[in-house]
Amino acid sequence: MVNVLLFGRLAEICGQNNFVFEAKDTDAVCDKLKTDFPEMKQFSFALAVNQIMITGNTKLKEGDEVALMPPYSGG
Amino acid sequence: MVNVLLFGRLAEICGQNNFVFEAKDTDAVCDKLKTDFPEMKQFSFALAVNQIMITGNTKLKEGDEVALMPPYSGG
Amino acid sequence: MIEEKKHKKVFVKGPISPGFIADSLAKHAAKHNIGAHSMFMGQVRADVKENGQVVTGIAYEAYQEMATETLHNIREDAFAKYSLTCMHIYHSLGLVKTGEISLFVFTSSAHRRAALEACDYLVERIKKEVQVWGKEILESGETVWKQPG
Amino acid sequence: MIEEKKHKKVFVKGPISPGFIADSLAKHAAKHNIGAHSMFMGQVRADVKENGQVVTGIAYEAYQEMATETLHNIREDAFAKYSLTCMHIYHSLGLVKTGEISLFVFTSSAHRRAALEACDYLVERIKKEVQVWGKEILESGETVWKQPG
Repeated sequence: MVNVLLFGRLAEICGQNNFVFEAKDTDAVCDKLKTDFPEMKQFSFALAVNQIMITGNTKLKEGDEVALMPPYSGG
Repeated sequence: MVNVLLFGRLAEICGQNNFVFEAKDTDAVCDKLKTDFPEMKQFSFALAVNQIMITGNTKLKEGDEVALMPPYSGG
Repeated sequence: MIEEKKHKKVFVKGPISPGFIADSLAKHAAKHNIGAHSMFMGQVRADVKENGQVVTGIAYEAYQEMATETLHNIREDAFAKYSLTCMHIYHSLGLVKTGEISLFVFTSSAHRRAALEACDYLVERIKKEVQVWGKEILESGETVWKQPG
Repeated sequence: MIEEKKHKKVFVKGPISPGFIADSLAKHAAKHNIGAHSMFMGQVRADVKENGQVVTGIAYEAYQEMATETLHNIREDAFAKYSLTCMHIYHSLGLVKTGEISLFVFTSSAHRRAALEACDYLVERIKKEVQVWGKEILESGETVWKQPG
């Protein structure tokens, strides 16, 4: 099981900011969310695994934390 | 008569910050002060007549205000 | 030391008050090697949105653990790049109303260039790199996700 | 309008307090088109002079009429160059002790670049062009005229 965190608009689309489910890699996380919440396909977001930014598909292990983050807009 | 204002170190050298005397131009003002206070020769300063910066000798008329200013050091 | 810096408190609940900013400044009066302070404050604007509705506030959320790590790295980079005496960064979480302060960046140095340049550098990096999101709250109660900018 | 700006009060007797700075900031909470504030504060350092004596304060004097005119022109240039909402400049006259503030520059704008750049621009021009002189007061009571910097 991995811990999936959603922020900003993405949490709004999915109706919650935290999911726990099985996924072997980050593509599987994104695919599942885009299937369950098709509106997710419209927005670009960055991915972090265990608080490290990743680019490209990344293998996941039990207990990993995957964050889906829209463009930052602090300040 | 012209009104001569001195600032910073220059006022200290001359022992006062304001003189009133006869002078036909700014060279005459500087010459008089350098004669009366030879230490004035050691320091560079800018000149303003009626609060306008001048470069080069400038004719003076009755009541003009001549300021002798060392490099600024505010802030 | 690094551990302590990692846990430097950045996020504050609600707006950052002028009194808090004054206290931060006053604390530096005892540091007699400081000659220059630079501050930046982000204030919530009453922008008019496309639907004619006016922004009444921004609700901020952060990925706090990651944002704190990102800010730690930005801070370390700034200390390496500029000759600074002190550096403080505060960002609001939750609701900050129009006219209130949501970001406070404060740099101090012996001479002015370091404080001025470091403050500018920090503000730009914070805006681009820190895991914070703002949601504008309109008069009607509708919300609009703030665009990066 | 020009007349009013010409006479904008810049010089204050003694140090500029953190409370004064907080009040200046608080006054801008009602200006809902402001998104960014930049501030610069000059603080008196306890420099050690060549003779080993430590600076305990700086006594400032100005050619006030001319300095006010110079600042008016710098202010007009900054308003022309940057998209600013507000601009405030305060400089101390008389004694400012080590650790106290002698210069306060405050710019506000809708978006951050204008406030940041204008503040930097003002500080540099003020340091170079305004008719103010500082005399450092040492522990012994001796005085040293401050070097431009």
